[in-house]
Amino acid sequence: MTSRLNVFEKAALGAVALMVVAAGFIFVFAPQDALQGPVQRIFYLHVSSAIAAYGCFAVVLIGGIVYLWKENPTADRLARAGALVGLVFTTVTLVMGMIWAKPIWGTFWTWDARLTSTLVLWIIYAGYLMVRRLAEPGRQAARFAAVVGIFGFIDVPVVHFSVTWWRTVHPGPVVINDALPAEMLVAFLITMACTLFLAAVMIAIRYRIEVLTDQAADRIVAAAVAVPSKAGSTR
Amino acid sequence: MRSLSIALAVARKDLASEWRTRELVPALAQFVVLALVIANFGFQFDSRTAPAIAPGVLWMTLVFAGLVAFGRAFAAEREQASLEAMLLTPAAPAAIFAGKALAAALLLVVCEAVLLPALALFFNVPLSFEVVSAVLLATIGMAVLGCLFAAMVARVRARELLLPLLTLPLWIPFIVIGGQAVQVGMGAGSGGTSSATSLLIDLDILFVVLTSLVARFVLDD
Amino acid sequence: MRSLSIALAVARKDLASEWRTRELVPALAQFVVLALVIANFGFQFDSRTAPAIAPGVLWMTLVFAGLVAFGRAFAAEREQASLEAMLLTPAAPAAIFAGKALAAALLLVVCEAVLLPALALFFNVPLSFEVVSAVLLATIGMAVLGCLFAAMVARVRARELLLPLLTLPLWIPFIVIGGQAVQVGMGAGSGGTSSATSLLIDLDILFVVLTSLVARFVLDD
Amino acid sequence: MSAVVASALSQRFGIEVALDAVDLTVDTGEHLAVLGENGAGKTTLLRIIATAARPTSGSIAIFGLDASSERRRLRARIGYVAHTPGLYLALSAAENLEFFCALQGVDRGRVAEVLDLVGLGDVAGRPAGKLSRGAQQRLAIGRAVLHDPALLVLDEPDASLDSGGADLLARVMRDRTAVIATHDHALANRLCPRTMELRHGRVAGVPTRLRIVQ
Amino acid sequence: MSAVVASALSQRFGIEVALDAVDLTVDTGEHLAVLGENGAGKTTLLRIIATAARPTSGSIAIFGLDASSERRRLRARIGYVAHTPGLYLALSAAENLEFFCALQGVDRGRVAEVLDLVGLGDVAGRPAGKLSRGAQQRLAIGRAVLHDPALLVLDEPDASLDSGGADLLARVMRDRTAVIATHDHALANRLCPRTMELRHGRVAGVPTRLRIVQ
Ligand code: HEM
Ligand SMILES: Nc1ncnc2c1ncn2[C@@H]1O[C@H](COP(=O)(O)OP(=O)(O)OP(=O)(O)O)[C@@H](O)[C@H]1O
Ligand SMILES: Nc1ncnc2c1ncn2[C@@H]1O[C@H](COP(=O)(O)OP(=O)(O)OP(=O)(O)O)[C@@H](O)[C@H]1O
Ligand SMILES: [Mg+2]
Ligand SMILES: [Mg+2]
Repeated sequence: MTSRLNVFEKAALGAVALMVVAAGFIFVFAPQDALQGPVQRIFYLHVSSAIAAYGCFAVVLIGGIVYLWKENPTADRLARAGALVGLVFTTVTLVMGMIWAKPIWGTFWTWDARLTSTLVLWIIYAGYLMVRRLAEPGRQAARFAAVVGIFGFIDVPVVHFSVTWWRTVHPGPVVINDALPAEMLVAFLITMACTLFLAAVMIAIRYRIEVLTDQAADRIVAAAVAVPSKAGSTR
Repeated sequence: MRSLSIALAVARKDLASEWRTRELVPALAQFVVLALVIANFGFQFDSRTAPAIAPGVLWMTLVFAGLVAFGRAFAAEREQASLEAMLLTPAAPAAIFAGKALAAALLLVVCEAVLLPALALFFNVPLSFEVVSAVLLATIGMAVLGCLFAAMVARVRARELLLPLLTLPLWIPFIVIGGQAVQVGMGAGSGGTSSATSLLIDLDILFVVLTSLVARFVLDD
Repeated sequence: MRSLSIALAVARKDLASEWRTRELVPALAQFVVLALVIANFGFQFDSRTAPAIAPGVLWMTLVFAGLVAFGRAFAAEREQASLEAMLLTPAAPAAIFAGKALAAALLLVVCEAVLLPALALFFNVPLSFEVVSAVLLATIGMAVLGCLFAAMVARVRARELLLPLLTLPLWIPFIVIGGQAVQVGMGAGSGGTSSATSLLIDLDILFVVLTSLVARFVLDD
Repeated sequence: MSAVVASALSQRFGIEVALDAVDLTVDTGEHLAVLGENGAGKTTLLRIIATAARPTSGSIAIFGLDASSERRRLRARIGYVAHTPGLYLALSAAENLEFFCALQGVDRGRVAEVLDLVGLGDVAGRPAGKLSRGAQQRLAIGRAVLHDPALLVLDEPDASLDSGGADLLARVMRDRTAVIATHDHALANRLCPRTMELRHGRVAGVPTRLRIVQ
Repeated sequence: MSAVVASALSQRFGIEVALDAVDLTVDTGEHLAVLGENGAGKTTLLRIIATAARPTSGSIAIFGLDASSERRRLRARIGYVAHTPGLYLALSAAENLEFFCALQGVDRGRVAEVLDLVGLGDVAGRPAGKLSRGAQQRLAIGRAVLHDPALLVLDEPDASLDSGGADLLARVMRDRTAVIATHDHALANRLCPRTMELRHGRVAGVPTRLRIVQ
């Protein structure tokens, strides 16, 4: 039965299983936060998906640079996949953060440097996908998108360091500063590992979809070309 | 050398075309004044809130005027399909790009030359050297970025909407830092402007270098 | 009857052209959110000043989005010289004009459908029936005026700049009255909104009638 | 009744005189070719006949109606093809025609018919912006005959048309009055029994007004 | 040495195949006319030769240089006239050429010479937007020969040119390699010893690749 699954399906199943494991750590293993109560459990996925998004956008950056340099369509497809998946994870971070913000800060949104820069990050990569769609498919779309991806990545360090560069409502680094209790740290690291794996699998699947789409276009063309030529040969 | 003379020729051509129409400078000026008028009606405005509101009005006006100016930078080209003719010469795309950015930046400076005094007059805020230099420094970076994306969207569909979408996020650093400098210069906010100024210069250098590296991918294909 | 069906055909054609790009609504939404982000950076903004600043941001954004939308309304036409082909039919210019204004107004309403909730969310101001109705009423008048001048400037040079020039002065009544209504609706300012609302309705009627009377002079020559 | 009666048409652009006291009569059903060098004033004359421009001075009547006061009624009876096709590039060929059906008050059923007539049946669904230059020209010609006009005004309609173009033009001009501008004398002679040459804004071979006055 | 050597050029737009495995050799100094129906792929082929577009697949070398990697060097040696003149309408005819002198690195003295060559000496100071369609076409041709290119790529250059147009084209093509697309067979035969016909993106009369494989 498993033999009928291809490698992508197996990986997807594995990723889902791992996320279930992570959920176990988040909701069972990790201790309840004394001050914030259960809502603090948002933390694990909130931060993990932010880091996964950074990773995806790094793929977009590197894919873009490689494409501009070598004109390698693989690099471009990877970048395409990375942007979409990264946007999904940015959305998760934003939504989780807003859900968290309502009980803690009493509002869904405030113009804090971290929040604003994350919102801008979302907009930049939504713009990236839009350029892809509006530009002439192929070389032009790939080049324009690569340029947007290179400039857009500037916002990633801004998001990350925003809490140290500006005075923010949003909490500063806790993981790096060893401010987490050991059990929370373990739960966080496991969630992060699982999320990163999930992101990698999503990129791989998306990449596969891009390959198949490109091939399908080729095949349609081949069919369209073959028919009149055969007709011609009987002439 | 050759690149420089090409850039100058492109800028001269753009400015000459604009000059022929004769409507640009007065129109930009009136655009700015009208934006101030709208701001005046839209905001609850008095001498106490002026220093808090004036910088915001300054930057919002500049941003929207900039979008119009940079959108126009490639408008004549795309409408007449002359962009292609220009690119089908041995001239370096980066040089062509620099020329267009230069012309657009000059237009924006003209816009600022109207906006700043008008702002000082209408909102009764002081106009210091810091304010002017912050605005001019921000203009450089905004111009190269704006032109880069204007060149890009000139060749895709739905361009009027895509331009702000791509440009505004990357203008934000200039607006934030320039805005701080202006607020301080106008007597609101706190902190020195010298750090803001040097940060603006750093940003300008970063974006000019990055843009000149990628310009050829946007203009040549 | 015939005029109505022509107006609808024109509006449908415009919206279909827009729809082909498939990205119009998301692009508008992002534009609006970006404008809010920029406003936030430009203004010294906190919970105390929010009700004073939010209406101004609302109107500045709406005005600039409107200028973009109305500029676009005749963009496809002028770039492809198809305006003339459309005018060289027996269709009444006023009907053609109404169709284009309708399409542009719908786009602006889409824009508002994003802007108002976003404003309420990001700036934490209440969103009452008065605010929404004031904005929608202002849209009608702004749309007919915006399209009238967009049609005019589509046929002259330097149109991107001329459009704001002609349009903004006549939009001012809507901005002033609508602004008042919104400020009251958001809890700042004083006075009732009902008088503002009826004034907006009067203005709408005035400008719709005036515009339909002069449309043929602008579109036909 | 004559289809077009123009007298002393002049058109000035600033100090440039593009058309100088041109008199012209075209009978109903007649085909007239306007020839002339580049800049002779052909486009200027045709735009006036198509009611797309007004002459600086002079008068013109089409089907007995004054062209400057009865523009709207006349436009239902005139089809015009300009130098540029003037299409909606994002809309498909069929959608372009459907839109003009609505403007002309013509039934949409006519679209398929016209697409076949101009040979675009195969690419009816393709965006006009992706058609080749010649296909765009065919579409513009199709639009001009959509409402079955009695008078066709064609400004270099042969531009970019392939070898089937002459037949297409003959087909659309049949049973209609037509004024066409072209540089192709062979085509002009084939399509039009009568030709007329403009030279520097004047009808060649006709004495200028100045000389008449003298 | 051959001026243009292209092999198996294909161009796709989405699933539309505009050019299908076209092989082409043009000798130095040769004049080649590309004929074909509307939509046959002439413009697509010429744009690739002019380095204005890249083929989806296939390779092309011009003067022995690879057209995709040596574009910039090649562009100094190619002159291209497209379907649309692509002029700066606010600038005068002379200013248009002067600007392209700067881009090409050519001395400005050449402008007057070229304006005379294309017969625009009289209207050199008039804004390009106010020239007649034929005059704009002449200006575009002038721009294409400004830098004395060794290869001319002309896409329907006869569009809107008057009867003096054929001579003008013969003049600018003399001593150069030239590839021109046109629908005017008489003109093609007059200007070009060799013609080639495209049909649905393939060279007419040459077996398709598929058949060769079979
Ligand atoms: C819409 C609202 C929010 C957004 C957009 C947001 C965004 C982010 C992002 C992007 C990160 C990753 C930073 C990095 O490591 O580079 C992060 C981390 C974090 N967020 Fe939020 N957040 C939001 C709301 C909140 C709220 C309400 C809280 C709780 C009070 C919170 C607590 C944290 C914590 C504790 C971290 C981990 C910091 C670290 O150790 O690095 N966030 N947030
Ligand atoms: N950008 C594009 N997108 C999709 N299809 C295109 C595009 N450009 C051209 N085509 C298609 O490619 C084919 C060849 O077009 P091309 O313009 O090369 O023809 P052509 O021989 O120059 O015709 P004409 O004589 O009408 O100018 C046509 O079917 C056309 O519809
Ligand atoms: N808008 C304008 N402003 C100024 N001069 C113009 C304008 N339009 C045309 N002209 C001038 O009027 C004259 C006649 O132009 P017209 O376009 O009618 O010529 P044409 O016979 O159609 O030429 P072609 O064969 O090149 O199309 C030309 O000298 C031209 O420069
Ligand atoms: Mg003409
Ligand atoms: Mg062609």
